[in-house]
Amino acid sequence: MTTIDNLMIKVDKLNKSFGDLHVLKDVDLTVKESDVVVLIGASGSGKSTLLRCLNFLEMKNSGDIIIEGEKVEKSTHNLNKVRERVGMVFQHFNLFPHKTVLENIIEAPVKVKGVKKGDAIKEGKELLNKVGLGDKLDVYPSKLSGGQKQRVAIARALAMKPDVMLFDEPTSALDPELVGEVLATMKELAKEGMTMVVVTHEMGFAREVADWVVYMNDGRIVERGHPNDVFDNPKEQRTKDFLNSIL
Amino acid sequence: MTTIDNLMIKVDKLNKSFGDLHVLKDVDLTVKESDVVVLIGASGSGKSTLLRCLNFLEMKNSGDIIIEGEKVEKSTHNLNKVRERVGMVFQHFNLFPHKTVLENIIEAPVKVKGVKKGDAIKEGKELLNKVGLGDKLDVYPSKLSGGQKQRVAIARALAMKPDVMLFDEPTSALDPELVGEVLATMKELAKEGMTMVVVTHEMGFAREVADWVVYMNDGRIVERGHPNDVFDNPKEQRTKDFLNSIL
Amino acid sequence: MESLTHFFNAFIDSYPIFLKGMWLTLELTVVSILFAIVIGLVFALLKLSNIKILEWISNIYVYLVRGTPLIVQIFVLFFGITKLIQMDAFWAASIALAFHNGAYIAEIFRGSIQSIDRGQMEAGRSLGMSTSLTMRRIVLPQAFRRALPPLGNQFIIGLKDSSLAAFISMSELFNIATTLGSAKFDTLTYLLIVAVYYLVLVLLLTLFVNLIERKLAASEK
Amino acid sequence: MESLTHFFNAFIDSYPIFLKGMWLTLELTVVSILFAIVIGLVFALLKLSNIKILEWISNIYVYLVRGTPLIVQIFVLFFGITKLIQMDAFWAASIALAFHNGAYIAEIFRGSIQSIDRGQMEAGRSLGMSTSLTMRRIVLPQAFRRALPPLGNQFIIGLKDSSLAAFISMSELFNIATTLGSAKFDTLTYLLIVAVYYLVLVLLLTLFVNLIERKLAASEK
Amino acid sequence: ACGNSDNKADKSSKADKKYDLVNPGEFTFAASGEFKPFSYPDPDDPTKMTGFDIAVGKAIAKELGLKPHPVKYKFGSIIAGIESGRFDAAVASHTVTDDRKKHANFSTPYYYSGPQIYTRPDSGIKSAEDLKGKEVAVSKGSTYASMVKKYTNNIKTYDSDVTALEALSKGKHDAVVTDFVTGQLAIKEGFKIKAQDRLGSSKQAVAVSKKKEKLLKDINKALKSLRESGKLSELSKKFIGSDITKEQKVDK
Ligand SMILES: Nc1ncnc2c1ncn2[C@@H]1O[C@H](COP(=O)(O)OP(=O)(O)OP(=O)(O)O)[C@@H](O)[C@H]1O
Ligand SMILES: Nc1ncnc2c1ncn2[C@@H]1O[C@H](COP(=O)(O)OP(=O)(O)OP(=O)(O)O)[C@@H](O)[C@H]1O
Ligand SMILES: [Mg+2]
Ligand SMILES: [Mg+2]
Repeated sequence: MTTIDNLMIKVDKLNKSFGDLHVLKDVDLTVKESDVVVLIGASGSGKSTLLRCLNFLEMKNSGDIIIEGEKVEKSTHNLNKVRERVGMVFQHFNLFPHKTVLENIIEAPVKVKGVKKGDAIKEGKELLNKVGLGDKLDVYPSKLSGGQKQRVAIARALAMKPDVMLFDEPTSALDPELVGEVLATMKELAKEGMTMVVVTHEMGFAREVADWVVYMNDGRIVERGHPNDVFDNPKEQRTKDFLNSIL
Repeated sequence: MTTIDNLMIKVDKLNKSFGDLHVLKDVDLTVKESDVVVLIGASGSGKSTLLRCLNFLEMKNSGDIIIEGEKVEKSTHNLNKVRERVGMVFQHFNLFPHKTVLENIIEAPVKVKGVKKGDAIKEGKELLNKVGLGDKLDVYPSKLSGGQKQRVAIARALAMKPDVMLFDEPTSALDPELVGEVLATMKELAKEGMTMVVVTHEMGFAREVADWVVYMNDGRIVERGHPNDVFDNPKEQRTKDFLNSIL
Repeated sequence: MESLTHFFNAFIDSYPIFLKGMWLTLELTVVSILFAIVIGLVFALLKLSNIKILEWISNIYVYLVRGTPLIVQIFVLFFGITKLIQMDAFWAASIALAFHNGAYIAEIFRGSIQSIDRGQMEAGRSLGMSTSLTMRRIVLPQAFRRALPPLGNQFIIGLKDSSLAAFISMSELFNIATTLGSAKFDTLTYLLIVAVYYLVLVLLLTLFVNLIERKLAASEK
Repeated sequence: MESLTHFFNAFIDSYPIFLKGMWLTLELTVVSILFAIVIGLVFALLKLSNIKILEWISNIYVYLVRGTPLIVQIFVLFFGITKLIQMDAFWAASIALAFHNGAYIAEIFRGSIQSIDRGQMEAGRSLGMSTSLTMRRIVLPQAFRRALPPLGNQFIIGLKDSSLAAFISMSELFNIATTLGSAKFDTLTYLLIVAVYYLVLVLLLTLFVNLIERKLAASEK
Repeated sequence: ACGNSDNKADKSSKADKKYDLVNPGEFTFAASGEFKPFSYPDPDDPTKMTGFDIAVGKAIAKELGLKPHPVKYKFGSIIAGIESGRFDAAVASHTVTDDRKKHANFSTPYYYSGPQIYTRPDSGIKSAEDLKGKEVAVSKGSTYASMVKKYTNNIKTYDSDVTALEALSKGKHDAVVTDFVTGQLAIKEGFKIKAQDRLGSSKQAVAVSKKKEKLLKDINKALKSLRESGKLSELSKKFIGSDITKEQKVDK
């Protein structure tokens, strides 16, 4: 399914517990360069936790996480550096409310990467144009619609030039009429060859864009495959039940 | 449509404003004894305000409200006495959280009507049996499900032996699986001949139980009639549009 | 080490005297807080009365109390009121503390009454209960429970503030500390001793308030 | 009527002295509150550090300060600590007030930092920012704005509490009132005069805080 | 602006009637309780006061045939308290001054003393002249403030002389002016301070409300008999260690 040299992320027997609660159980996952992987599963099945482990916002209990060929460990790596390469977009946007749209975008490049402010502004403007918000530079987030906020959040993550992007239900806090604009931005990104891991309930998006669909249940990966295979011919009964419940 | 002697409520050219906002506009309404009137209409059309005026929780600006033949005015009537005859059930139950279920029920009969505590308890227990909660006497509201709470609220209103009951979206704060039990209680009540004015979006209930359906739009009563007439052959375009939007 | 022995000896020698002072401190605190609760409730209801003039009275009271230092209030009451009405220091101090804490408690009650869902008042009224009956039977009991944590906090503040009664010659804890201190020409030791008394009292009060809160919470759920 | 004339005459005669006292009151207040903000921030961060021993230090500090009356703290600092370090009354009073207010401000900051959505910290970290950079650039600026109303309140309390510096001989407003009062055998009049000064200062401070709040609110939306 | 109401008079005894007492049958007198050894809290019961002033007040009460009732009150406001009728008299080490005479009557002196300059041992201040521009602490409402004002404007005020002396010993201020008896006692108790020049002598007397002339007369009678019986000297020796009840020459 993959050749070793264009591996972006490899997860091996990953386990994660919160106290007594065993949330991720021997999870294996492989993401190649330019892959779009969609993660589906019931609430509480561990999708967010998996994404957060990939971004080291949560620390695994055991197993390996290999990013671009490097086995990343807390003891040997500066995790801040790793996070620079792994962008994340959250369900609730998490824009910085005390900064304008442009300030949101240039904050990390300037403060973390040391990009010159002028350069960061130039790149920031380009990114905002790309997500269709070139006219909102100096506006505060509170003035934006949910869909606009999420597009700014995507631009903010892109400003760090990450190699992978993680999306945790990026459209599920949005009013239905605003979902489309965010999905369009994400499709665009996929087309440009960005490697993406996306947790979403938007099955249309998954069918159209995903290279792989991964179904999680109770902390385990139960089924994985091409979207049409998983959606139309699920092998596992649990997958069938889940798909019936949401479609 | 009504003979004068069994009139329960008559509303005549009722107007109500909140500041500049004209919420009820020349509303006329007639409710006979044992009628079940269902009030429908879009959000903000003034349904709740109309009910609250009938119970004098809001004071009309002009027009007449005639309850059981008496024209009720703030200046000439003790409104507390009038409210004893007009029970009300709220969307959010509004049970008294610091009192047990039984205490909720006997509070008003004992403190307002001066019923002996022993008698009030006896009647309270009967009412709770009737709404199917005879085993919850000494439980605090926080331990009840939404459906149980609403049934207690109905029993509480009934404990004052009102002549009319007003219901303001009694099921719209409930999880779908709990709606049935409350509607069943209300149907029971209708069958026993209670006069009822009900704001609800439960069209099944309206069809089955209502004697009259009244459609409100923007503070006016636009259409009224028997449920089958209104639902299947609405005369007004606005009624049609509204029914399409919710069915 | 030596000074530690000195501290403990002084502590043990002085404890009968300090216990008397503690008793007075507690009397002052309890009396003034009880009055303050009544005062606070009255002014909270005035403020919520929807009658302009009563709201104003309440606002002015709160502003006067919150706008001047407690020590000024105590002195004014002691030197002022007692000029007209013969009143001993205990009552001057208690009343000053009561009016002071009352203003803060009024704000606590106002907040907690306003935090009770409007639906509670409406439910009561829809059953034919009068506004005042609903207030008494439905709203206030709930508001009171909600006010308990900040009230407990205010109680602790009241306990500590009672130390200012020392300056109008009440022999409560702090006064005992300074007078013993100057009698023995060793103020620091007695200040540290009295600090221990206050810390213990505050700790006990905190535990007590927590206990009541837990009891109330348990009784309801 | 007569006594009103008396009050106004006394007010006018004494204003140059009171203005000096007011200046000292303001100096004490501003210096102590500035220090208190720094102290409060440090202890709030200690408390939130997730390092047990630092949390403990912060808890003990807050408990000691909240568990003893301010006047005891002032006296202890004046007669005690400053035995080792030579410190004049101004600094003893300022530092006592700073540590006292600092404990309350620490709780204000702790609350406001915790009230900032966790997602803010996560968003910063997911961009490769370190915890401390995210704290400094993202969380604290928001927490600070949210802390402003209670900080303003604490500022007013600090202003009033500075009156207790009178007892360690600082010639601030309250000391001037009692000194003049006993020199002129008319304590009440001068207490009422000083009450007016405090009321005006508190009023001005309240308006000032409201102004800043409104400015900040406007700049963001 | 006001005075004490007379509404208690009808219930009181004959003696009360002629004195118009605050509390019937009692000689209510004020003292600061913050001025060791003249008045300070009784170590056994700090809610009560003891000291020379208190003992003298009690002895006067006995001579008058009344029950003694000492009241602790802020020194700075005692004269005002007498004027407004809170107590019948003050036995509180009040130095007789013209200013105070405007607000209260004074008895014959019951002791003689005088203010003295106290400094830390290493101080260069010796005499009143040396106080120029220095920071001097005194107790609130005392006569010392106006005395020191001639030399310096930098005056700090405390509620208690002892507190002022303690602050001095701990490095605060340049000097304290207080009664030499109090100062000497503080030195004996171990305060690291040194006595410098005396600032003259003063007479201390009982202050009585201007409305109570009969009472003043009888207090003077009582003091006379206490003086003559040697009781006053005896109390002085007991509380102060020497007899300060007789007028003495002071080396200015
Ligand atoms: N910080 C935490 N502490 C304790 N338990 C947690 C924590 N985060 C998540 N959990 C628990 O771990 C389990 C998996 O949560 P997770 O958020 O990964 O699920 P999910 O698949 O993303 O669900 P959803 O679709 O609701 O977002 C849940 O039972 C959740 O309650
Ligand atoms: N107390 C009030 N003060 C001001 N405006 C009010 C008040 N109560 C209701 N309104 C306004 O009156 C209008 C009618 O409100 P009402 O609650 O009666 O509508 P409704 O038909 O019950 O709507 P919904 O289905 O949302 O409950 C709305 O615009 C509402 O905002
Ligand atoms: Mg999730
Ligand atoms: Mg409504």
